Amino acid sequence: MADPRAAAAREPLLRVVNVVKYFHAGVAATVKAVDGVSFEIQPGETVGLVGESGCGKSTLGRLLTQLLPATSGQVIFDGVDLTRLGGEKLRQQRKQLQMIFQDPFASLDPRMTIGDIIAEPLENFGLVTGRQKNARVQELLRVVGLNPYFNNRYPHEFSGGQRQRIGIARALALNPKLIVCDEPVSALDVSIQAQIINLLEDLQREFNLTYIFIAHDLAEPADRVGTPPDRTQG
Amino acid sequence: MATAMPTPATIDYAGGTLAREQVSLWRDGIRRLRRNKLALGAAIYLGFLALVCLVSIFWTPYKPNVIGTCETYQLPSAAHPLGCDDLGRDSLSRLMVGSQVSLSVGLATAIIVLGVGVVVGLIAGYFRGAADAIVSLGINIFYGVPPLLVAVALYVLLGSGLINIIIAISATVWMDMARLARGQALSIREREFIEAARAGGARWGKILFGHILPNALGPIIVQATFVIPVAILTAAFLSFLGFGVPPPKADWGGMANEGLPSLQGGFDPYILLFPALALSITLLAFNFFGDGLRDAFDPRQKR
Amino acid sequence: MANPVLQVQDLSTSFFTGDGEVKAVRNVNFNLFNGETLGLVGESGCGKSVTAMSILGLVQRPGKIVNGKIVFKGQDLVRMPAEELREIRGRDIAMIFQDPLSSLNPVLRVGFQIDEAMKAHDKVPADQIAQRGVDLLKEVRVPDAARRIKDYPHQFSGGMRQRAMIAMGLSNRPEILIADEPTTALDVTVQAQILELLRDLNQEMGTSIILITHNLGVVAGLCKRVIVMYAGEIVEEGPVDQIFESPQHPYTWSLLRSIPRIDADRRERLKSIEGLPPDLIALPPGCEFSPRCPFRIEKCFTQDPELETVGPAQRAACWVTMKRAYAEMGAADITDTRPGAASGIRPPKGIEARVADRRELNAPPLPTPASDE
Amino acid sequence: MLTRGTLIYIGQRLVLIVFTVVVVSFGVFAVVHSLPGNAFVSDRVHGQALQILLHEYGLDLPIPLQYWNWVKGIVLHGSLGVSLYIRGLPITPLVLRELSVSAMLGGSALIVTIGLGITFGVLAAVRQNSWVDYLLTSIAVVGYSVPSFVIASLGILIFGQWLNNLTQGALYYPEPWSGTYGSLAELSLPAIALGFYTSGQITRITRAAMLDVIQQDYIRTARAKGLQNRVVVIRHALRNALVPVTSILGPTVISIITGSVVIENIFGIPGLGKEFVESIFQHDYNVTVGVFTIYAILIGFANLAVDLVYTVIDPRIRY
Repeated sequence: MADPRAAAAREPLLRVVNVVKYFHAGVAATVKAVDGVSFEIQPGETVGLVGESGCGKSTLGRLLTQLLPATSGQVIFDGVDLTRLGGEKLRQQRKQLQMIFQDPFASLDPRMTIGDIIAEPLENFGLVTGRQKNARVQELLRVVGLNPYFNNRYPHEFSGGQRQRIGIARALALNPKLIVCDEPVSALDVSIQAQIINLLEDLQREFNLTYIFIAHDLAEPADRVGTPPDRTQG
Repeated sequence: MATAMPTPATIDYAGGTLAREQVSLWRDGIRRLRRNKLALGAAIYLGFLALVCLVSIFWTPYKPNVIGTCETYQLPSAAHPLGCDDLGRDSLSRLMVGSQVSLSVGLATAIIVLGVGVVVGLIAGYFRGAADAIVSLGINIFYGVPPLLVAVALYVLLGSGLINIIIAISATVWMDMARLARGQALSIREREFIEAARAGGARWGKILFGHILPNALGPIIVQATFVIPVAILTAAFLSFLGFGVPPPKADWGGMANEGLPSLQGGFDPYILLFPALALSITLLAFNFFGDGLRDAFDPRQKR
Repeated sequence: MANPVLQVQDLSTSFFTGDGEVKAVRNVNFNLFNGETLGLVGESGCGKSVTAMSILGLVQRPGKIVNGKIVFKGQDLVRMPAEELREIRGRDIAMIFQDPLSSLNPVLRVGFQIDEAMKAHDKVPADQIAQRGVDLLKEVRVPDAARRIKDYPHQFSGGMRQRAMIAMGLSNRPEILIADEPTTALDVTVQAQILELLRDLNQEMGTSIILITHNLGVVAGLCKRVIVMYAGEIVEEGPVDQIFESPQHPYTWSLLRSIPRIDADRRERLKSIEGLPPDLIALPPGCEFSPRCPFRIEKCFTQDPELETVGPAQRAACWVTMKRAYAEMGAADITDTRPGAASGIRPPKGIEARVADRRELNAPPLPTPASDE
Repeated sequence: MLTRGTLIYIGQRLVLIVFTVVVVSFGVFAVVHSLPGNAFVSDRVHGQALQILLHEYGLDLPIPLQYWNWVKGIVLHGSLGVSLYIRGLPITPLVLRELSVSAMLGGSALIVTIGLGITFGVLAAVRQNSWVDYLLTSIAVVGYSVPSFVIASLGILIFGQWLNNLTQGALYYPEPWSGTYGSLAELSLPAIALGFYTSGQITRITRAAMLDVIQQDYIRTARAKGLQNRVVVIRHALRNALVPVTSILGPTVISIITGSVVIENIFGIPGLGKEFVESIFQHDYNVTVGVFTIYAILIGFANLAVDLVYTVIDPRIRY
């Protein structure tokens, strides 16, 4: 890992090398959820991970963000191998690496206002205080197309599509480089899906984001699919 | 950090207004609780009982522990509305004082169990592994013996006295709370918003007490309201068997115990009846209130 | 298309909740013809499932059919005694549900649940029930049926469970099969298999099928005729080809546009229907779609349009209709007949879809299409 | 259906039961033997004579060693030791006889509890929000609110005094227990007083579980198949509702054991519970430990039985 900054602009933002995840089921059985996946992502790119449900792609998304520890393999993000980090160092890396979750109903803490939800990552890293927080939250709400004065409302007051926008705002709060989108629209009605996909596309242009897009809709192998988001949806 | 983020021009506020305008979950629950007449009645009774308890500390119609205040086995009369017991003490006064024991045992046990059970359970459920193994083993061992017997053994070991009774009872009822908190932590930790919090860089203390506890609070509070009657009941059982607060201090279970021989011997049944009634109504009130609370805050209740 | 096997007339079903009367289905009329596959399409909460439940008399409290007739073989199912209706359920009209995992009883064996459907009615002789159970599982292409029939539902995969549900539904050779989102909970590849199975069964057995779905793409593969529902009402109905080729209600048009297409130019934005369906307790006056409609005119806010014939066997409930919208707003006619082709069509400049809501209606109305003087 | 997995599970549970019994018995052993005062205090034995007595019963040894001797006695001779109150009386036959009395009472109470509880729960759920529901749920709340000694006392008052002439003593008997085990007159009142408390809880759980199950999709499927309502309720709904009900059978057993301590004392039934209280008052600690140990074993096996019942009711549960 000799000075990754020196490498050319073609240095991938994320390099996944032979990542393996086994789950233990029962006494002797193991389930190979992810078995030796490798791929690379360049900055600004969108990569789709496509496969049927149960093929381990959601697990893979959690391995990339290190929400689950990998059994073996490397996840090299911006030149740093995340699988070797733990505790505080890994936590610091999360600033750059965010995630949008599949279920807009389950991924927002029902006991928190959406302002607190969106500001939580900022507060975890001590990046905002008091009035600053409010301003930043309102800005983020505006960015994802929600009324900025909704910041004191609770998640259950919003529709599925609106909730997913809140999840996106939370992921954007830390100005990350890479966002892993875990089936961000599969829980939404077809008519709403397009709204969210379009928003994600706009944000990508706006903030130079890199996306990993996890989807189940195209029956393609889950290796390396350079599929844009609007193609992975159906 | 407040770098200017230009708003994408094409997006108007999506969905415009809220999907549904709604009061918060808590206020909604309180509204439902208010509509529950039984729970409301129970709450009023409990308030009255608390008042009686407070008054009895300073004033009772007769001295509750003085023998020979009136005739033994005197039936209810104007001077002694609830009659007198086998030692000629005024039953009403003793009944009033007896509320102190029941209420303090119930509340103190609930508080101890809340503190110990919730923390132990949350930690076991969130960290799993060794912490969980130890806590679960402890829970299983305590579930392996009848609680009343444990309380008796502890009572005998610690000696009589209100505090010792509370400790003995707490030791026998903490497991339900710990198991509930553990189960809540186990299931809530798998919910996506916990993953989202971790992805957002939250530390474990924040996840445990900032996310998991608030979401588990509903069932925990409901469980706590059920700890109170169970504790009162256990205390009454202990007293009834002769392991209560030391005489002459009055408590309902002990009073019922004193009344049993007179009942079986064919004497004044009121000696037993009134403390039994007071105990039953109080337990009923706590249970109705607890049931009402659970119904009101049950997330599956939709209205 | 001779005679209707089922006639739904003026059906209205409401749910009486603490907040008010939720008018889930309002004045729905349609016929199901012998051997037909009919699609019932709409967003979640548009009343399509409640319509199906009403047909079988399965609407539970606080829901209630408040008006209408459902005529099956000359009898009105709405007014039929409960016991007679029970006899019809599962024997003459069967239903399969969205989530095959939660729709099968987890503690009973799959075979038992299939057999039970036959035992409840006298259509299949008792001594043939066991054998027919196995045959049915084979018919819906569950491999190793004789062994799998003894399994419990949790031992089946999602697709297999739905096949078992279908076998259960078909066990008494019903005349009508109502399939409520039969593929929504399944993976795409499995979806296709299930749809194919339904199509074959329809052709082989002549069972009439009502297919309920929120996905117009699913309808295209299976149905000849489609009914589009919005906010509890039918907004458009007609032959599938025609609806796909020239949808007349703006809602249908919007639905079609929002189907993503694999062959579409990727640089093109997906079309979405902005806004949310209306609150069924407090419906907007006039056309229920008007708050979200890009082509609305002032009349739409005050008067509710009726279904009117807009083409051969095609009817739509709209004051504007797409034909007029295009003609008067200068848009080209729709020519591409492939499913989802309509998504390529943009509304004329100046009437780009905007979000609106009842609460915003006090504000000056949106720029309405110039016309309609 | 004893699969290999189930046998392994049973094995694990047996190990856990043994572990629990050892921990519990040692804990209680240590507690009671370190109590101030000992079994011979009431006999006013002091000084030299007391030392001799203590030595004779091995009570002068360190507690772990005493415990070890006690365990050896069980393993080698099946002996729980001797009574310190009636000096030298072997405990084992005594507590076994008392266990059979308690088991009879507890078993009858269990039948009362489960029978009443499930019937009431199902009826209340099926008639949700009707007067039947309100009546049955109210009875249930009364059931788990009113202490069993109150119910028992009321029973004595009503059947033993007010109605005694009318019922000719049926449902009530004057103390002491006659020893004719299983006589309906002797058993019914204590069993009802004992079972009523837990039946309230079972009613509540059954009702809640039924209401929950009735909402499930598979109930809709069952109705859509055209099954008769009775079949839907019993075969499809109750069968599933029994899963959560089973989960409180363990606590129910414990609750009945606890209650029996009180009930046996009121009715003068010579069971384990009465023995336990007497042994405490008499400082007869070997008996106290023995009763605890038997209860721990009993509860361990009751919980194991409940877990095995699960696999019968719910095929998804496999060990």
